[in-house]
Amino acid sequence: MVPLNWYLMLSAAVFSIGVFGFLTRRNIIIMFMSVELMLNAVNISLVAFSHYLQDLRGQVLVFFIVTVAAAEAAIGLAIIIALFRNKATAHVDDMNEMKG
Amino acid sequence: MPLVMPDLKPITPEIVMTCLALFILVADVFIKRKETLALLSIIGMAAAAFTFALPGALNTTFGGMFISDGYSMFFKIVFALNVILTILISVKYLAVERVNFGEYYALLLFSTLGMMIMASAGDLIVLYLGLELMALSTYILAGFIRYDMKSNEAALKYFLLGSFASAFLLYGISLAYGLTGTTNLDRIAMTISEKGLAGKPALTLSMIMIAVAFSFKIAAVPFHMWAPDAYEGAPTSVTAFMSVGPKAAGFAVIGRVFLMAFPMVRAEWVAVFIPIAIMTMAVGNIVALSQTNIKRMLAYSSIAHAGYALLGIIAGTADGLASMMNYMLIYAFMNMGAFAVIIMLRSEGFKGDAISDYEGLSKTHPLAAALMLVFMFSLTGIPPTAGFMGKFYIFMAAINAGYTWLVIIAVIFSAISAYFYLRIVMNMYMKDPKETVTLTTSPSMGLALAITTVAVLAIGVLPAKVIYLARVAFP
Amino acid sequence: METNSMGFPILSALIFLPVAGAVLLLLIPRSKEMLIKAVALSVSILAFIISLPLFSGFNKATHAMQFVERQAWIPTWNITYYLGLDGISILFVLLSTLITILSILISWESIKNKVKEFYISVLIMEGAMIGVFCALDFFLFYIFWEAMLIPMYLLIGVWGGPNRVYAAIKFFLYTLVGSVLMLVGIIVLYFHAGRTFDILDLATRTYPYQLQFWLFWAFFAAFAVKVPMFPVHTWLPDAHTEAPTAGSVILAAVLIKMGAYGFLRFSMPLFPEAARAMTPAMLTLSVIAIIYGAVICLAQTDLKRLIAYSSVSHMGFVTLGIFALNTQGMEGGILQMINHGIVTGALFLSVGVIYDRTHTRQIADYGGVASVMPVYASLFIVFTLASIGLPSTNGFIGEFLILLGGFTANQPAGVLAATGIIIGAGYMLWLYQRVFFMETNAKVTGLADVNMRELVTLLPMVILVFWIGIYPDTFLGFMHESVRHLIERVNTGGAPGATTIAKTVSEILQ
Amino acid sequence: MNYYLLIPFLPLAAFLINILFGKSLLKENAHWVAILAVAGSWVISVATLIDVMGGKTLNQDLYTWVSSGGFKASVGFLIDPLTAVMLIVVTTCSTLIHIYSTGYMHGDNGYYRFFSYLSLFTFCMLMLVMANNFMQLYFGWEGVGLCSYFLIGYYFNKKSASDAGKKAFIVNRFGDFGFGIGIFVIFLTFGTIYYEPVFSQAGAFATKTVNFLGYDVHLMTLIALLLFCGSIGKSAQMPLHVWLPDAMEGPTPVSALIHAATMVTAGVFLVARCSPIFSLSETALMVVALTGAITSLFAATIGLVQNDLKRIIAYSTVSQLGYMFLACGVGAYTAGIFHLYTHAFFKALLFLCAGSVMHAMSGELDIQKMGGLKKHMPITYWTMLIASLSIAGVPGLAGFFSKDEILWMAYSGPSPVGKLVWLSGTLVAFLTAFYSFRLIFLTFHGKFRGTHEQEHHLHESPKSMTIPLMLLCVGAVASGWVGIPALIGENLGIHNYIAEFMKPVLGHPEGHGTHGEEMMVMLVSVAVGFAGIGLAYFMYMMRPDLPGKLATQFSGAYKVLFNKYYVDELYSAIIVRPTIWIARNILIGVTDARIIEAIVNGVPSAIGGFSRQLRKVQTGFLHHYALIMAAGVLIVMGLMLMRSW
Repeated sequence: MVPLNWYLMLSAAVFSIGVFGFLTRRNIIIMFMSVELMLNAVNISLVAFSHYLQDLRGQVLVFFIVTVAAAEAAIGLAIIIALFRNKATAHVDDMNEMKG
Repeated sequence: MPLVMPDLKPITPEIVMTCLALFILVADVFIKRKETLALLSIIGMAAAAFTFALPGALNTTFGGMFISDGYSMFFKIVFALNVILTILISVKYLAVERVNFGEYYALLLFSTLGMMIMASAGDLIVLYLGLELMALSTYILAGFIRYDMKSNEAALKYFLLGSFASAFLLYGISLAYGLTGTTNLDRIAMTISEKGLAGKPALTLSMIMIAVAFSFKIAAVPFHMWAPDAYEGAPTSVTAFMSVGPKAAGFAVIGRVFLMAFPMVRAEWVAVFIPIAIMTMAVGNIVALSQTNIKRMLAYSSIAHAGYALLGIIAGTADGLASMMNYMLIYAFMNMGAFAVIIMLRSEGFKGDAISDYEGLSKTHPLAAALMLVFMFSLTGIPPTAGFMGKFYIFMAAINAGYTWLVIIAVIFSAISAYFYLRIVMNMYMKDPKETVTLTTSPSMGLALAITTVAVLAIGVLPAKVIYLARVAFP
Repeated sequence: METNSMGFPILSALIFLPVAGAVLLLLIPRSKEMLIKAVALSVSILAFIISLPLFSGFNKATHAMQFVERQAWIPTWNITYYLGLDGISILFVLLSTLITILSILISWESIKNKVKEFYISVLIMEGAMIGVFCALDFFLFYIFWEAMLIPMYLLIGVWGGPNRVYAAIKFFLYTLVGSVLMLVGIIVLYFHAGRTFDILDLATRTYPYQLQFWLFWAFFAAFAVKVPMFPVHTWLPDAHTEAPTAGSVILAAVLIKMGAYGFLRFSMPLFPEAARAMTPAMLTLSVIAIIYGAVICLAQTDLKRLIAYSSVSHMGFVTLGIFALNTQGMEGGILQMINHGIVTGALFLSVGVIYDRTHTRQIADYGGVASVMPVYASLFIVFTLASIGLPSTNGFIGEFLILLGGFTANQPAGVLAATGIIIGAGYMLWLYQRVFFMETNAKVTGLADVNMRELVTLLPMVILVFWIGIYPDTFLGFMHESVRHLIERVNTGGAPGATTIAKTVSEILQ
Repeated sequence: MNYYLLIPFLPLAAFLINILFGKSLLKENAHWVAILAVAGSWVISVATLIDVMGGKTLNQDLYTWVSSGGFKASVGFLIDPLTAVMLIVVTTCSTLIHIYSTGYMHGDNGYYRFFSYLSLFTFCMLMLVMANNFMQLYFGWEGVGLCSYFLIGYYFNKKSASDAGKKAFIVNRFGDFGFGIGIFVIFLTFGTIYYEPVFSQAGAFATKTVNFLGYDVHLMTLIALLLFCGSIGKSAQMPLHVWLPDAMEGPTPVSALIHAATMVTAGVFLVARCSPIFSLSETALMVVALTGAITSLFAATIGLVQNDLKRIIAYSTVSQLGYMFLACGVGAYTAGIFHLYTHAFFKALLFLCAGSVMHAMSGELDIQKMGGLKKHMPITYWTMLIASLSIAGVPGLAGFFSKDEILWMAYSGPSPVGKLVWLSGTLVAFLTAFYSFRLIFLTFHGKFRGTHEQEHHLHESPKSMTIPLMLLCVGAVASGWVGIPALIGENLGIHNYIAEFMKPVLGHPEGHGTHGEEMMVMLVSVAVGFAGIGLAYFMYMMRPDLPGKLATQFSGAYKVLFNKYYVDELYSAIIVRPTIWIARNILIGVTDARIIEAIVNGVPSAIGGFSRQLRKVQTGFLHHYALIMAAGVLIVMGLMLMRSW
């Protein structure tokens, strides 16, 4: 039986990879993928807790998270496409028209 | 276990809203004149608002996951006001911006629906769902002017940072769930007190994560970075909507979560919110001083007002929450009014959102200038206007809870804020007009301005009713 | 609603009649300027007539509040719409109504652009001013106190002189920073006194000294800025020089009095020990203000700026009188506030008269006006003499009583303040000489003398100067009871053991 | 007895009528209103004098002027011998000078204004004299100061005139400053400011000392000296004398009335009126005596070398006033008042004669450009000669009696400085005689030194000016006989009316000299008088070149005297210029501009600067935003961990 802590550590690791990815990468899509990564890290820990607590509530939340992530993906990509159509770039550094 | 139909009365407003939104989406295909869509959505919203106070609406349902009480009803009134006023001011505006699509109204309604769910969420899961529904629809609204680069950029920044913050929220929720075994706010509070989890670092971590996510939503410093760009880039009517709706919902949720779920560990989350509040007031007021774009200036002013409202949360007493709710309502009116005037200035080929565009407005359009003057003085918090009443109630609650020093800081920052609000009045009244400005007025815009001005002055002079309503929301 | 002896809510009428007048003006189309001016003038005259029964119906034998009106306003916070007048505040109401008429009259021709907004601001200003003097509920007082900022800001900012924007914002921020600190003080007091804003009730309680100390300084921040006391006075010269004539008349005649009135109505009765402990500091600040203001006037080249600094010096006398904490000093202080309102108001009116003709405020541009405008010169000399406190004018009565009270309370302060009258005579006569005597300046030849409208504006002031100068009892009579009560409260209020500085007159020297 | 109230209120009525209707109605004959009023007052004053000689006095309050707490002051009248004498002096001089001014001011466009100021002045002087409390005294005090300001600055388009008026008022204000504080101390000591209670209780406080500004000071001396400050200011004594010579800028009748007969004597009146207080303090009397002596010496020396006709007479006034204070200082208040009484007549006469000379010489005042006017203006010459004889102390004339009385009282009086003061008095008598006759010889004798055109224009003044001269001349001669010292009086059967008349109010100084000494003092003063006249005759008639040579020989001393010991320049260097410099550089330059304004403008601009920096944090780059958010989370977590340790 894999002890709960291992799962938590795994989820924490994946979460920090996601955060690190979001902070360092310059490409919008990669940044978006790292956010997805963070969401999945949370799913791992939720499932682990749910199994540990013998309570289904966690897994119900996982389903919601997955659906919301899908919706987010749809909207995120739509925004990125609209952006791409205007400026033909997916690079975050070009998007600083508004500052100060 | 027989299928027990949950009591649907408390959730009827949300149901009505969902049907309305879907109907608008479908109707958009058939109806060419978008104004009728606007009219329909206003009527629908009014109907939903009517159902708030139906008999039997005020109790919990879905096993405690959905609470409809005085607290949530007050916020729903704020949301209803917010969306109705937004629709009123955006009818003509969309035509000017040439983005006159029906989905705009549907998205507004979905976002309001999300807020209403957040306000009544008794469970972290429902809260998350409401939050995501509101957030997603607001992201699209922010980027509604597709051909304008700024709007896209605003949407992108709002979206990415928003999802980043909600990831933190989820992590916090998972930790809380892990520790207390439940996501229901009341039961979390009970388990914390039973199991004595007060000092546990894990609980503190989860509280921080949740606090961070909500601070993002209300654009509190240091999680406010998205706000100026999103407010400036988004279409002005959406900026108006964004600056009131999500912020009020954020506060509703903070109030609910931190006062219902974590009352035992109050000392800790207050320690989190105090520096955030001070920084928010500081950055909000100070950076606004050197702005040249009026929408960006109002963004920073909205951040500053979030700082003042946070004082109500920090006070933590029933009075504190009542003052925060009251502040949100008054803030809604003030902000809507100010943005309405900005939208009026937006006409063909004239952006109208630079502060210098307001020079000499009192000569060319005395009425518009007078209205803007009222809103500016109200945002500063000068007595005969509602802004003062809101701030006064917040300061009273905070001092009563013993945070006099914090109030002194808040008071000094509000004095600093006087400068940039007065700069607008100065430009309007004390400078000569550079070029003639034509206003795009419409009956709906006139109605919106009338409502907001009357509200700002009426609450300013006779605040008894509103304060009583906010105060009585608490048992 | 507890209606007062008059049966007719006279104070609310006085406050809301001008505001109603302002709303009425809103409806009049912008083009009919003459109609706007006529309506504004008649509203202000009506307000003055309504304020006259206050003068006659006032019972001088009691210190209790009169013409009281009380009505629940915000029950959840226990705030009441509570108005009332006593010996101290009644004169200011009369002064406000009179000054408004005169300032409307003086700006008949001088205000050309945005005439409608001008008269609306002046009328709202009047309502707020009277409100401040009548309010007996702290919250209501604060509302009127801050509400007054907006019209005054607009008056200075829109119709002012070349550097008006800077002066307006400086005035606004100075007063706002001061008064927000007072707001915190009010709320702390509210909670400490068990959730009540009623000033009379608050004035009967005793507070721990530590609290009194901090609250006194919080209130000091707001009132000192308004007075203006020494370190925080720099907004006054700018506001005066840039404001239009009507603006600087209202500013000089009434607005400045609110600071000193605040000390009398709030700082003293509510925090007696702190007030007593702070008197040395206050007296020093007043003496500095007197001498500083007077000496700086010697080097001024701008007419209005000189008169503005002279008000800093005069208000230094007032605060000296108030913080002398004895009957003569206090009554002298209050009377001097009225006198200063009349004299400096009149001086600004006269400057307005000459400014309308020459459009310059530099003293160097004037000279020999006496031979060109003799009637104007004689009016101006009356106000100059009143300003330097010549016997038989109102200035003398006030200054004499203040110096007497100041000398009784603290001899060095009294003596140093007395030098103020010498420097005062110096700068005022020097001003009068440079403007009116010597050869007629090219810019001044051929100016028309005072016309009927201007004469009617200045005459009431001349009458008041000599009325108070020759028979001050009509005005001093109002104050005796209220001042006695106030001094009793300040000297005996708080812990009985506290040593009282203001001893009775005769045993000082034994 | 209440028709006495008319005395001050008649001139007041005249003032109001003239100032309000002068310009329109009365233009040319404004003087009738003024003269009638002042003549009316004169008649009533004479009636009062008779009543008072009959022993009646009056102390009546008209109405309460100011009452606040324990302090009460009212407009009230006190009529007693001192007031009666002063009333006579003021009203007589005023009436004669009113008549004189009709001629002198004829054709002036501000004619009605001049007469209204004269009536106002008379009103204030009468209120001052008849006051029964210190507050009303202060009212009259500043009132006359104001009128002297108006009248000196009458020709206001002349800078020098308006400067002189302003200077007079401000220097008087310095005096009033001390006077005011004196009144406060009186109120604090006695609890009231009415003469009657104050003077009666004065004895009780005789030995008390009080803490004034940290020093323990004898109470009565403190009050006396503070009141004396007022007198110094008003009567142009030593430190505050600078304004009187400049006051000559005003028209001559003004100088005659205000700066010779009435206003300047107010200081002496004050000291006399408060004699109960002064006599209680030794040091105060000494100070008064010494100030008087020094001022008389100081002014007499300056008078020697002045060339301006009116300036010489002005300095002689300052010197004679010093004499009066000298008298009061040695306790001889009656002698002081008697000298005031006689001095009023002959000094007014001197000024009026100077006026008519100036009138004739079409405004020329420099005596070096005159000479030989005797044949052109006989009446003026003879009246001026008599006045000069009287001032020089030639026996038989008024000046002799009053001056001799003072010298005798000084010599024989109890006061420690008596002898010293008598010596300086005698020296001053000599100098007075000398410069008076220098003036006579230079203006009236010798050959005419003016321009040709002035010469043929020379004529005697019109009747309206010469009649007052003659009347005053009678006064200058006869007024002395009223106070004949006992020594001469017995064998001529006339006793010293003034002394008995004033005894109830001013008491009788107990001199302890023998008749022989009195005779010796009288002879010395007569000898000194004649010596002065002789020396003047010798220097200016016999050897006219001598003064020029002497001036070049002692050029240093001459220049110092000519420039009035540089006192004016001293004051402006010590007081006037530094204050203005401080005002301009320090107050405006430093405190207002740098310190306060720096803070007031500095703080907002600092915040503005800070806001511009803070604005840069909003770089626009998404990853920067994300970084800040993440950093925010870390900071909050760090805070919480730190908290829980």
